[in-house]
Amino acid sequence: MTEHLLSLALTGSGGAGVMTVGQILLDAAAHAGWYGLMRRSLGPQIRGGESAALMRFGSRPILSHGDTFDVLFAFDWGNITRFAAELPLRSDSVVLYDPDAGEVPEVIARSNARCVAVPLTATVKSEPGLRANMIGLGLAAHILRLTPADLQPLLADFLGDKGEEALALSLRGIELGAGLADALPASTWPVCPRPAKSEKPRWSITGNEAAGLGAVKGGVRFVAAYPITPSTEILEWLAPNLARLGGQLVQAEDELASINMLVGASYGGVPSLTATSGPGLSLMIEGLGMSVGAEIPVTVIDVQRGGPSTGIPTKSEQSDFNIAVYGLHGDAPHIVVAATSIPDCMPTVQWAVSAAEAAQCPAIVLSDQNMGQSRAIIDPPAEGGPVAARRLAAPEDGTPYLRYALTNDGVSPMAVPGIAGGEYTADGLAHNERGTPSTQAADHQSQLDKRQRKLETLDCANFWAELEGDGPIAVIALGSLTEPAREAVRAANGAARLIGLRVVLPLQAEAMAKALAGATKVLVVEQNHSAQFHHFLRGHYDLPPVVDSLHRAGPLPLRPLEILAAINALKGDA
Amino acid sequence: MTEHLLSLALTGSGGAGVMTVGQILLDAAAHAGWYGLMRRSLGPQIRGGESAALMRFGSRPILSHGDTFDVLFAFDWGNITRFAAELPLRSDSVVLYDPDAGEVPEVIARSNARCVAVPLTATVKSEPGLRANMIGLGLAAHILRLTPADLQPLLADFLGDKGEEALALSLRGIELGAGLADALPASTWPVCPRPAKSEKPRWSITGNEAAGLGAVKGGVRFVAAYPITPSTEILEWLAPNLARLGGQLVQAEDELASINMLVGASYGGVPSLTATSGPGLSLMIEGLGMSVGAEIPVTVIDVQRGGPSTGIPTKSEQSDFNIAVYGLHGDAPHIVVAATSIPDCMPTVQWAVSAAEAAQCPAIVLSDQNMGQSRAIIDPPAEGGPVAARRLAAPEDGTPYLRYALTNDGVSPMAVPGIAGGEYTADGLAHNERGTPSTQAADHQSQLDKRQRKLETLDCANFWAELEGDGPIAVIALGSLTEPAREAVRAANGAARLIGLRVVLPLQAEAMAKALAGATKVLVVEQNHSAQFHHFLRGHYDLPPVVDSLHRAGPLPLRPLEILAAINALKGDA
Amino acid sequence: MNEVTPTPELEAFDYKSDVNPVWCPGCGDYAVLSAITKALAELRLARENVAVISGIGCSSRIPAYTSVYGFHGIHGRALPIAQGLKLARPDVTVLCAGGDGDGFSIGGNHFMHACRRNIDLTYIVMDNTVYGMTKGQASPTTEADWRESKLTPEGPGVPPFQPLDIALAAGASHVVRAFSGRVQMLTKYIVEAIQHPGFSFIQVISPCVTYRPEMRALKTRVHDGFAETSTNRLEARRRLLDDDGYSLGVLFKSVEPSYKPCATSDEAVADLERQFVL
Amino acid sequence: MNEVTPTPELEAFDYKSDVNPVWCPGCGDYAVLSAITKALAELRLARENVAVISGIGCSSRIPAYTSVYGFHGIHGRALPIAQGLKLARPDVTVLCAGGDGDGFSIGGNHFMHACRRNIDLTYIVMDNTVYGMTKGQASPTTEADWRESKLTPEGPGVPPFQPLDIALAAGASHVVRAFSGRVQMLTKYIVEAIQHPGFSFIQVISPCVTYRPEMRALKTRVHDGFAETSTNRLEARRRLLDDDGYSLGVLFKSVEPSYKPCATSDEAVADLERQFVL
Ligand SMILES: Cc1ncc(C[n+]2csc(CCOP(=O)(O)OP(=O)(O)O)c2C)c(N)n1
Ligand SMILES: Cc1ncc(C[n+]2csc(CCOP(=O)(O)OP(=O)(O)O)c2C)c(N)n1
Ligand code: SF4
Ligand code: SF4
Ligand SMILES: [Mg+2]
Ligand SMILES: [Mg+2]
Repeated sequence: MTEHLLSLALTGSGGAGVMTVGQILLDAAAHAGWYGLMRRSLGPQIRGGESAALMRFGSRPILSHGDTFDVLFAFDWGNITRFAAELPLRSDSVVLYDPDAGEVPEVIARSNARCVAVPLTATVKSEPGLRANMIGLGLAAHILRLTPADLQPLLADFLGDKGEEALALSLRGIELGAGLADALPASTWPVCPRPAKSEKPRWSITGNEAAGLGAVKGGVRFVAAYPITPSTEILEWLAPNLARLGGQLVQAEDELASINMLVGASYGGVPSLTATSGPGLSLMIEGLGMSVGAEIPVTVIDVQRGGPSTGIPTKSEQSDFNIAVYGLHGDAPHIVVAATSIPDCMPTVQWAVSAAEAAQCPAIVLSDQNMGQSRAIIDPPAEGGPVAARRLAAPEDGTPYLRYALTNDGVSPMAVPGIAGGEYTADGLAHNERGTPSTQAADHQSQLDKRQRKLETLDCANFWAELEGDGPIAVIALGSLTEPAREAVRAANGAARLIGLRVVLPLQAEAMAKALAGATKVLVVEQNHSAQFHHFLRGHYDLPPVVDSLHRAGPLPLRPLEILAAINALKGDA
Repeated sequence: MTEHLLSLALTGSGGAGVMTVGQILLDAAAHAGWYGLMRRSLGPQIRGGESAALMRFGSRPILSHGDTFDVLFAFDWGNITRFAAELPLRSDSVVLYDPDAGEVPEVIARSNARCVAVPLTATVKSEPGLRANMIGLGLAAHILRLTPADLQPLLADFLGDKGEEALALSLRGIELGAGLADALPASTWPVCPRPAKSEKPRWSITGNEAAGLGAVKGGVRFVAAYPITPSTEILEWLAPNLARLGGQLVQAEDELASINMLVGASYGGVPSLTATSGPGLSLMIEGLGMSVGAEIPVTVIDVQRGGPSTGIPTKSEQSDFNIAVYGLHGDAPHIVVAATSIPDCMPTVQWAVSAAEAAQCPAIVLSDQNMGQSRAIIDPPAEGGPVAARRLAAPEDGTPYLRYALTNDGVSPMAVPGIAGGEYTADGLAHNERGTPSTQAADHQSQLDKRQRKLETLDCANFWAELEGDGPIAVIALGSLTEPAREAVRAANGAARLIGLRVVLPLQAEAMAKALAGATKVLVVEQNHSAQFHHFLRGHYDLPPVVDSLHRAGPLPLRPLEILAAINALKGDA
Repeated sequence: MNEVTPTPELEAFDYKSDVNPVWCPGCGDYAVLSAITKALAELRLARENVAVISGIGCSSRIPAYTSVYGFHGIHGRALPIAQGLKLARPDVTVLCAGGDGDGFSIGGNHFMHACRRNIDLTYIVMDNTVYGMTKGQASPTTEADWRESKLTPEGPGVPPFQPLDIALAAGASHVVRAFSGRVQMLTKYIVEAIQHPGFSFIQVISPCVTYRPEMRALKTRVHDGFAETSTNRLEARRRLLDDDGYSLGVLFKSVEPSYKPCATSDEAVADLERQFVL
Repeated sequence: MNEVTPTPELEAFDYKSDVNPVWCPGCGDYAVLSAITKALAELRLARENVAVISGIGCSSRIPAYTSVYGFHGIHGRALPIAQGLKLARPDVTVLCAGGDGDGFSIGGNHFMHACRRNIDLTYIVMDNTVYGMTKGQASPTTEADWRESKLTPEGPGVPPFQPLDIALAAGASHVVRAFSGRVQMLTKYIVEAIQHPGFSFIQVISPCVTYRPEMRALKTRVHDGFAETSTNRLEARRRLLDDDGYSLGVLFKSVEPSYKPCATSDEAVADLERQFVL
């Protein structure tokens, strides 16, 4: 990718504080006019342990990680082998390292990147009270042409009530770090002109925070939840923020309880949502099925992590696609959407909530660790809804209320407690229009038809996918791979087009056909081992004759250049 | 279908005892040399309530229900509208009814079948102590040319310790019933020559019993279970029979407990199994995922019922296909097989258990209410395995034992408690060969590859499908629809071939390609609303260009003539 | 219970729906249905402001037989549904009902945690010491040596679950045992339970005439052992030590803090966005 | 516990694996690991005949740190796995271990039913009154007003779960409270628990130094309140009425019938087929 961007990886073992450095750097860069992105990669320890802040900056919005890092700044080499695969370098990358932390290890050295020693430990020891991370911050800031003056205003916030002295020591560290940078030849640094400051306000937000914001924008006022990595931050954001809106979050005893509490609250008329990850979603399957059968809207955000089973809780993957789409027993039509980027988590969750409300069924939102726990500097995203509000019943005297009335668009107006004349019993048993259990084929069939119909008539407008370009090779990317795929499509210079699918279910046959018109080949891009999305597309869509699949299990993200290579390989194909 | 068979439906409301009549008739017919099949259709009441015994007899093995009933014998008309759709009649069918129970209702009369009044109530009243069902039995037996002498030996068994007088009264009733039959013109009865008596012993068995037998044949000695309709009879058969083999069944507090108890027992080296239905399977999803990740074999039989959610517990459907195939979170390769008929439940479960043991992963067996709760007279089925036993580890001194060793065929020899030197910790977290948790991409990838590989190398030989014929239209039928599809294929006179798919996962690419060689069109046959199997086949197999789908939600079974009609329609297609 | 909307014209009968129960003739649950409708009539609750939530089982069929709002949920999850509803809609009077299998076997965890949360709702368990709906297996309250189920031919082999004891240990604030054969008494208990501001638990011994026909005889075994009510949890637990399982009455009642979600205010969504602005 | 295979040469150290714990420095769980390995050494159990089963959480990581058979299962399901193993393999000594969230929140139902079944295994809960692994949320044993979790900024608002009380009410036959800071004592309790023929439950107060740093101070609060052991369940429950939550000791112990599956015999599969022959 030729665009003018800068990528930087900071690594260090527990206590080195690289996450703080990354965080301050991102903020400072943002104030200076940069867009940016920061992903965390953590070791298995509960506290401390090795970690990496994987960052990318640019003068235009940055929504995807690049291919390689321009700069790797290793505070030390603790357990670097665990990370090395996540730190691709080029021969013209720069590796900054502390000679006191040992030689550059083979896993890094073999990239042939230029290795530059910076005397971090020596500098720490040069004056009492200094901390390596502040020195590192001053040094790292230089890469972005940021000065101690850019960092200073942010320090107070980060140090909290640690006092004047701590602040002074930190500033001193930063200055010393900046000095170390100045001492290196200018050729050490990638070219990196400072962007113009933004006029419009920008946001600093994680995918998980954006998802929480989308929830309340969609009208969610009830959340029941059980914590699970990497989704917990959605819940932790929602708890106090829901309270500010007069809503509430209850911590449930498990996911069985949380999904069923949602159903109860939503039956009461209050839009309800929870967030979880694979293992939790597994436990919610039966409750989601009830939400389909009894037609009670609920929204579940699945921030995907490595699977199967407990898998890799702290690392990203897109392998819950199958369970989200096909996981419910019986014929159970529902909504599945995939957020395409960190900021997109907001409109996508918002849309999902209102789509669930409109269609009176569950919506599952697929996010992943890679989006959820990464922070980006963004322009405030556009809203993602609402599709429509929940259609409430206005029962009339004399005519008995039919909760599951067979309507043209499949949506049966719903009564909620408090509406006189609307008293009915919601049921997950097959039932007739009134809701009374029925084992008759005709009742079963007509209700199945109706539940299918309301999804077929759901208007997904332009929200169904991110489209770009019109080349003959259609790159169909899933969720968070949309932005890397966009970079690849742009780099393919007209050979490809992008379809970043947001609405997985209901199927978008017409829109897809239109988006594929003229395409002769397809490349399906997804982050899992068994090409789940690819098989889904084959099974449900009419695709051009040549279909290739680019898929890999997590945690190594599929990168733009890999996608571009696959596009080029397809181009070469007869 | 032109073959010489006889189909009979007995209906009556609670207390009429039609199930007993059906049961005795099936037994008597079997002793007389008939093969036969009896399905029950019950009303929603917990006890009593209307019911129908849906029977079919033939001189060759009968494994599928036909298209229509030759004879409907209505003991009364209680709630007949609830059943009418399940009782297709022809204009040359015969309806026997009791005039004292009221006129023939419109839902029945509109078939234009010949309606013949038989004075059931009047006969009951003719002598003290008579019961209608015994009179009905005597009458119904006549349809099969069975005499009171054929019935008598079975009566004692059914009456149990009700005493001499009851027996005498029953016999008297049967004789009066036979007399009623004799009084009708011979033209009332379908042509039905008595078959020759069988020389080899035959079995009377339900699909659920056959499944239980298959389990113990597969080596299962531990079952943990939670009752759920329509699978409970498997468990009820297993409880005493496992005890006879030195095995055991434990009733768990719920399905979460039962699946996890299986994993514990199987970790201990004892082949383990449970039976459930859709809602229970939903709750087992997380445990099944662990069984994939930690590589502990377990088998789950899903006797499918109407879905979604609680659905129709007492009626059949094949709508758990998706959850069985795709329901686990993460990339979770496992085994899914579908039994093709009542007797096939035995070898299929047996095979599944041993395939799970061989591949150290979960196997899900798809059965359905239609097979599980129906009784058939069959030739003892051939065995279905074993594929191979579980490969146990023989750790050597000095070399550390690698539980998840990367082997060529993907199967890592497994240690179980008691094997010295094999001590390891099973884990659902991503792990290295030894089993130690790892977040590294390379470990994750190699273990995912390995788990996929062991399924790819699993030898399914001829067990993968039931094949018949070589016509240009390939009818791919799912599970219990194999036998109706076979009837249709035979009736299509060379236009079609049958592929009754037994092994759904792992995929059978080669075998399927061979079975499809020369076929130009495909008809996919399944009993659910959203054509789940059809989409699966499209997504995972290269099918001929023309693919048609014949699917319908339960409870009305897809019948041979419907399948034949779909074959003919495809034949007509350009 | 919340504010009473007076609807003087409704009789118990008006709280019954026209749906025919699937229950066997003689099933104890008919009487429970009666008592619920009588209690609602006595409290003059508007039908639209009451919801009955259940799980799956014979007993769990009860919502559809009332004319108030109802939810026939999934097996074992009645309490989470009921709690979600009550938290989201504190203005609605919420009753939760089901069986001993639903509540103490598959639903046992929710039972404990609902007792702890003490949310204002009334939980009625129709305890027939069996799984009726699935045709007669042992439930947690079944005797260890009951041999009538094919699933456990030698008996379940586990001592019966003690619902009142667990409820008290888990923190329930209103704990009652009743008998479906005494409808008046049951009605009174349901009224009191609805009025109690917190989680009320009523174990109703309700015979399954089909799979536990011997339960018909219980009408002579039940007695007013809990005629007096403790307001002290420890004292109530002491009294349980001498219980034969057939003492009827309000064993314990105490007004205790109920789970309340975070304090709420009334900002707009736009206010929340500010935290993200650089 | 089953037959003891004498393996005189093993020390506690030999029951530790070479896997590095992910635990924070100072975590109470290190001491529990020590105590388990010491107990195994004291009992001279052959490594291949012992299995440690857990769920998910910091504490649940413990199996891999031992050198016996282990199973790091899924969250909340340690007890079903352990019970399945023990039923299928009565010859194996089964220990089950995990956290307060794993055991009392998501796993609460299995806890109650395992107590009832009284299968011969030892269940050690490392109670740190918090969810450590997910970075500090309230667990069932957390105080109602603990405000350190963002998930429940006003505190969980629910009175703490009482593990010993529930264990007794549910029928556990050997009930202990210990403190990770007293390794000797804990070792002794684990030895006794393994020797007890039935379900033994040990609540180990085990500080989470990261999310509940104030727990470090508990070493001065714990006391020998349960120094004497009741063999009478009612008496034990009475004693719990005065418990401050920090009494240590074997509160209750009684040899009671353990769940046994159906009586078994030794027929061949072919014998079973006869029932189907016409
Ligand atoms: C997840 C799940 N597992 C099992 C069942 C089957 N099932 C339906 S009702 C029931 C037990 C009912 O017993 P109880 O709650 O005591 O109610 P009763 O019928 O005795 O009133 C069971 C096991 C189910 N519907 N869902
Ligand atoms: C089904 C499921 N839900 C949630 C989680 C996330 N999770 C992992 S450990 C844990 C709680 C751990 O608390 P506890 O059992 O007390 O153990 P501790 O870490 O405190 O030792 C949770 C909620 C999970 N792994 N699986
Ligand atoms: S089976 Fe028992 S509980 Fe169910 S309706 Fe009949 S009598 Fe009542
Ligand atoms: S977070 Fe707490 S419980 Fe977990 S390892 Fe650290 S100190 Fe121990
Ligand atoms: Mg019951
Ligand atoms: Mg804990």
